[in-house]
Amino acid sequence: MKEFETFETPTAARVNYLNAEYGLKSWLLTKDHKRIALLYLGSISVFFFIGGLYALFIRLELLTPQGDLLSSTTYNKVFTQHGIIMIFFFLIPSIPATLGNFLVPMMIGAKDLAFPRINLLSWYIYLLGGIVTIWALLAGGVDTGWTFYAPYSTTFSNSYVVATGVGVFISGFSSILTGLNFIVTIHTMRAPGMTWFRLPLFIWSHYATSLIMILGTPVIAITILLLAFERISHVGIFDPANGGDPVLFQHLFWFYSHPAVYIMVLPAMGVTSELIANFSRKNVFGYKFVAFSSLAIAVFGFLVWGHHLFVASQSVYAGMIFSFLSFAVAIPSAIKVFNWTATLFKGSISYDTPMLYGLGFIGLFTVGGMTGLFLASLAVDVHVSDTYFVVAHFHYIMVGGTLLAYLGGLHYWWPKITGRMYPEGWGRFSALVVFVGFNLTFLPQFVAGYLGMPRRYHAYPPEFQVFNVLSTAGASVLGVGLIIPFVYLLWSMRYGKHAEANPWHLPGLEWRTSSPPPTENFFATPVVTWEAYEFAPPEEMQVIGKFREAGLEVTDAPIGGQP
Amino acid sequence: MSEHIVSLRVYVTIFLALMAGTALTVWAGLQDFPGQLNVIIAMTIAVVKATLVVLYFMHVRYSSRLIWVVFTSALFWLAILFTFTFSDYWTRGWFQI
Amino acid sequence: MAEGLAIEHEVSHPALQHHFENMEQQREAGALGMWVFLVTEIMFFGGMFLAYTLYRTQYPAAFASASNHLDLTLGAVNTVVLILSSFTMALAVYSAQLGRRRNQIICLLATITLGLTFLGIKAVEYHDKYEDSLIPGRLIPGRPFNPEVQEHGTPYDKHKLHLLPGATVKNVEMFYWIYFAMTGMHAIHMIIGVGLLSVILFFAWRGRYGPEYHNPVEISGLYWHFVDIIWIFLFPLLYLLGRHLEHL
Amino acid sequence: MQTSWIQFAPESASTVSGKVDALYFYLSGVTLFFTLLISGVIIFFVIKYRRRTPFEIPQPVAGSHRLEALWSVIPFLIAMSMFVWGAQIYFENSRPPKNANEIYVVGKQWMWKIQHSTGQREINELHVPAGRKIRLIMTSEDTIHDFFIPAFRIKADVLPGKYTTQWFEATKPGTYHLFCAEYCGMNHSGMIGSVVVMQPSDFDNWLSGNASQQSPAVAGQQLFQSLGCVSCHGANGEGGRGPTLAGLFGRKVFLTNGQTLVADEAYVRESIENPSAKVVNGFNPIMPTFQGQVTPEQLIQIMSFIKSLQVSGAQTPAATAPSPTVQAPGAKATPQPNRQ
Ligand code: HEA
Ligand code: HEA
Ligand code: HEC
Ligand code: CUA
Ligand SMILES: [Cu+2]
Repeated sequence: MKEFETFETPTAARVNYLNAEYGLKSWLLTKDHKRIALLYLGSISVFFFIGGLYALFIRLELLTPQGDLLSSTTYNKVFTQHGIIMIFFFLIPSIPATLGNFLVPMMIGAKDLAFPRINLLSWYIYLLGGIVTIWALLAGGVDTGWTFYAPYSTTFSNSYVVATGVGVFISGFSSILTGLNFIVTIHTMRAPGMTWFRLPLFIWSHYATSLIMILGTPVIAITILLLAFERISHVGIFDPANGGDPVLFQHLFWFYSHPAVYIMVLPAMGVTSELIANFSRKNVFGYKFVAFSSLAIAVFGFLVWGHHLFVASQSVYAGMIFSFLSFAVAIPSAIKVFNWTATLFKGSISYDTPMLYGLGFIGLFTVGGMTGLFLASLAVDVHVSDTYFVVAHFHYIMVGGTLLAYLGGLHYWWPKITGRMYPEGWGRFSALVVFVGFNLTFLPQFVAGYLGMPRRYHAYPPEFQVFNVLSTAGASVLGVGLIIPFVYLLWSMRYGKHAEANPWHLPGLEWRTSSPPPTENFFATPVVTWEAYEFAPPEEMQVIGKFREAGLEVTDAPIGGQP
Repeated sequence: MSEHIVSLRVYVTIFLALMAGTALTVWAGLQDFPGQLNVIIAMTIAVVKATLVVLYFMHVRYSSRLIWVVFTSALFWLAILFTFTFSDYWTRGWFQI
Repeated sequence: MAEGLAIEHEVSHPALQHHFENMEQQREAGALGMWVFLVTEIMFFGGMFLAYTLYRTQYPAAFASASNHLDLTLGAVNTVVLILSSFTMALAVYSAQLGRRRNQIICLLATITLGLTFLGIKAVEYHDKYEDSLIPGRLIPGRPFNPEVQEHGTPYDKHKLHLLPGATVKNVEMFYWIYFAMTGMHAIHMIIGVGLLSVILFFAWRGRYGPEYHNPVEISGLYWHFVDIIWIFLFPLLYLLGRHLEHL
Repeated sequence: MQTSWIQFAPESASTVSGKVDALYFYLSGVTLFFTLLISGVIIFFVIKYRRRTPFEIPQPVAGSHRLEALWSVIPFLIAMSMFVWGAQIYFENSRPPKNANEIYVVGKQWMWKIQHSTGQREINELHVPAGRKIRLIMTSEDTIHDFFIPAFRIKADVLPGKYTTQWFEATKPGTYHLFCAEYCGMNHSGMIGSVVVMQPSDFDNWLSGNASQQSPAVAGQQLFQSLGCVSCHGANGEGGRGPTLAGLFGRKVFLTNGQTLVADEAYVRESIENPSAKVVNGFNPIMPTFQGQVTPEQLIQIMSFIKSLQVSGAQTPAATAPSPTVQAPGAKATPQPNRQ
């Protein structure tokens, strides 16, 4: 090649997936993975705002040591619902169901996912689960913590545990179906020439994520079902009164929920690989190591769940095994971080918004991951377990890591998805605000946690107030930083500058079709003859005219548009 | 299409083997074997029966390697679930063995 | 537009969906999809098998006592019924592969009938447990778990629970909880399977499946065999283990 | 407890807290190092290799197995150092010292009920002497709680239906926080209290000043009478129709099914609530179950009474050792109606 071959629709017939059909029905009955991705994007954003609203109440309540804003019952419901919505209805589906859904077929050169109807079904299942959960929240809410520990949830809680459980149970199936679809698609639908080692790393990480989805999610499904029945029938297998062991619930719960944290972070790592490589125009350093580390995380991630049970009366020996394996599973993450850093070496690094988010991810994930090591270290976890140290750890990974990568990915593929550019200046500004606000919110919580402030506390001793004031202040900044992109992204859908087919001038398959792509993704089945992240040599890249010859619309603007 | 068609003879043989297995397991269940042997016998027969179904009725014997990998991965993960959970219970003194 | 272009579709089968390149790809995707789904099913039941194993090891006497109260004959008959249905299912796929429509319909009908027989027998068993107040907890209004316990030495009464030494009623209740969870979940899968096969039957009757295209029959068959396999494990675990202690 | 906001660790008031802090600061150091290293390198690269002209394409850089090995092995070794260090402290602490004073803790929504072996009861307060080893034996009446003393760097879940333990040796007199660190419902954040560490002499004064209460062992003795345990186990646990209970804790017990175990809180609790589950070799399973008749607190008292029993010289070893001379009419010999 040496200049990007494209598989675009001829300019004359510019029908894309957005204007191919009109009307509500054409959306609600669509089998196009791109439209389903947008359906997910819309619904997930709604849940994110609900979850964010709860976060707002948490932070307001914790501004003062006394529990004065909300009653303790309300507060317990608020953090529970914050956790449940954010985890099950926002973060788990976030990247896979939106960006993954949109891009997996495009990146491998397929027309759609293997089972388009199942894909649509998964969205309806997600919606049903969400509606049941929202109904439970409106009817009176749930106060068990997102972890649903027995016997509190089965016997002592007076809230809508069963309804919420059913909602989470249902939504689990949407996750299973998404994973199933990805695995089959990646195995059977790759375009000619798209070998495994030519796949973008985004695909590798989604493949690994899908493995976890199909192997782990069924276990949480049955666990929550047993829990619900236990609550209904007033006896069961987690109930000490019958000789049951409440810790068995914790084992089953974390068998899924620890791997689930990798469901949340692996896709974000995939996005980061794309961002780092493409915005420094470099092949990813150690491609195979990064690819296989995703699989390693997926497999070894299943061996460490007991690190959530260090103080839960698990045996000392099991604790040591799980601690050891938790340290071991950190190594593939370390490999990724170092390879991303090395990818920047001698690159041509742009400062576009997606790249800022990508770099932010690396930094914050490092902090979040390294503090995970504190928790994996037995003696320290005994002290900090169930304190704000844990809260800070997981927000660093889930918000600082995944949420940032999600935003980065959204900006990066926004031109492809909508055919419009977002305003670059606002983008960079809000990325900065988010970064600062985020650190201000959660850095103090590490200190508060080590000083002993327990989590899930509605009121707390006054000596912890300093940290909470900082945290609340940070959360406000963070909230503003998140509302800005929400506003300008919506704005750009209508008023943004039209995007070219390949606004960033990148080699990936998704950039070799029009923006927005046609329903069939490519005008013809692409034949892949290049490696992943294979950029054209500089001489050819500089000849803008060649792009024009290739049928691309090329403006004379510098890459990435202008602020 | 590169599809293997299992012969009728094989199906009938497997069916008869499954029936024999069922009879055997009922008989063995009523005998008083020493120690945990009853459990071991029952589970061995069940595993053999299940394997026959998987290999022949479900055609795994004639399927691609990918199907093998997919199926064994399920067993592998099940093994993870069991081994690691029991590693806790064992060392917590639940089972005195 | 560059050179690496269109790979033309073969003369395509009417059942070929637009996003697949050819029938082979479609078949492969379908089979792989079902297998991946069965993996999730294995993990789903795995959680319950784990709970069973854990508590059986912990409370062997109670589990044996409770298990002995189940009806071995009905359980064994059901095992035979289900294996037979798996056999007819295999034959249904076989007939589809050979394009024998009549045989295919007969086999599917037999499979569905056997499936329903299984569910019927299961219902009888459930009813017996209801009669003996063995439904755990307060699930059934007016019939909480409250079995009559048989005294040592009194004449055998099949409606009473006979506790082996070391067994407590509480732990027996745990067994029944697991029993209903596992068999209930299995029965739900059977019901889904019967529904699935009815749809297949309808299309088979319409003559949709032949040597060229029988993906759906094959896939539903995989599901049906899987449900059979679960029962192959449930039967000895729930009905047989500890049965020999009864004679002591 | 004075706090300024530059403080990074809570007060260090037990023998383990210094060790945990040392590990914590090591971990913090490593974290700081890697965070600064990575962000430093990133910032350096981002500035040095910033895009200068819109269409420049850098040369691809080949991967390096040597580098990959380097940045897998070094983090692995560092991680192992963290593992070994943390596991070592944990493992040491998991084995309670033999000579510890025992204090009983019962958690319930939303309070801590504490009883000393001398009988003093406290609610949401725990008085302990400095310099003496204390072992907490904990259970819950309802859901799961968690007994957390930040200044001692210890915490353990408190579960219904079983006993968990943890131990500490306080070093510094003072008043420290006690938190419930497992979410337990409405007033979880109110399930707090304080731990008062006193000089041993002050503590002894405090104890005698509050000595009016009945010790758990005495209360246990009364329960032993009133529940009728005496009829089989004898007034002082010397045995009879049931085995001797004196010196039971820590003793090896032989069961009819051929297993052996060492008697601990969990076993004794099971023996009382579900006696026929584990039958002592040489005895009939005649002991009735007391499940539902004794509260977790009373169980603790009975245990404390059993612990207080002295082993008298003339013990019948037959009661606990499998002896072929004793004709053991075990469970298997009991005639049962046959079903077929
Ligand atoms: C996306 C989510 C996510 C991710 C990816 C992780 C990743 C990790 N987590 Fe985290 N965790 C959570 C989400 C997540 N966690 C949540 C939600 C909870 C609380 C649940 C609850 O109770 O509500 C939790 C709780 C939690 C606990 C239990 C704490 C407690 O309750 O007592 C532990 C204990 O071991 C732990 C450990 C780890 C480890 C070792 C990793 C590792 O995978 C991290 C690996 C990454 C790195 C190590 C950084 C990169 C490496 C380098 C920069 C090189 C240098 C490396 C070395 C020197 C080794 N986590
Ligand atoms: C994906 C996961 C995710 C995300 C994104 C977040 C985001 C945030 N979380 Fe969350 N959190 C969890 C997962 C997550 N959290 C989990 C699992 C728990 C544990 C629950 C449990 O213990 O059971 C938890 C618990 C938790 C606690 C501890 C509560 C306690 O233990 O008592 C706190 C306290 O500060 C907190 C704060 C925040 C903040 C400030 C954000 C911010 O990042 C949020 C920022 C987002 C916004 C601010 C959205 C913008 C919207 C608005 C500002 C609202 C305006 C609305 C309209 C205009 C309609 N979270
Ligand atoms: C009817 C007689 C009887 C009564 C009443 C009785 N026990 Fe027992 N107990 C036994 C017998 C017999 C055994 C040995 C067989 C067994 O383990 O079940 C036993 C065993 C025990 C053991 C285990 C001892 C060991 O050596 O392992 C403990 C502990 C115990 N009993 C405590 C109690 C307590 C406490 C009470 C009262 C609340 C009580 N028992 C009432 C007869 C009785
Ligand atoms: Cu008790 Cu929280
Ligand atoms: Cu984890």
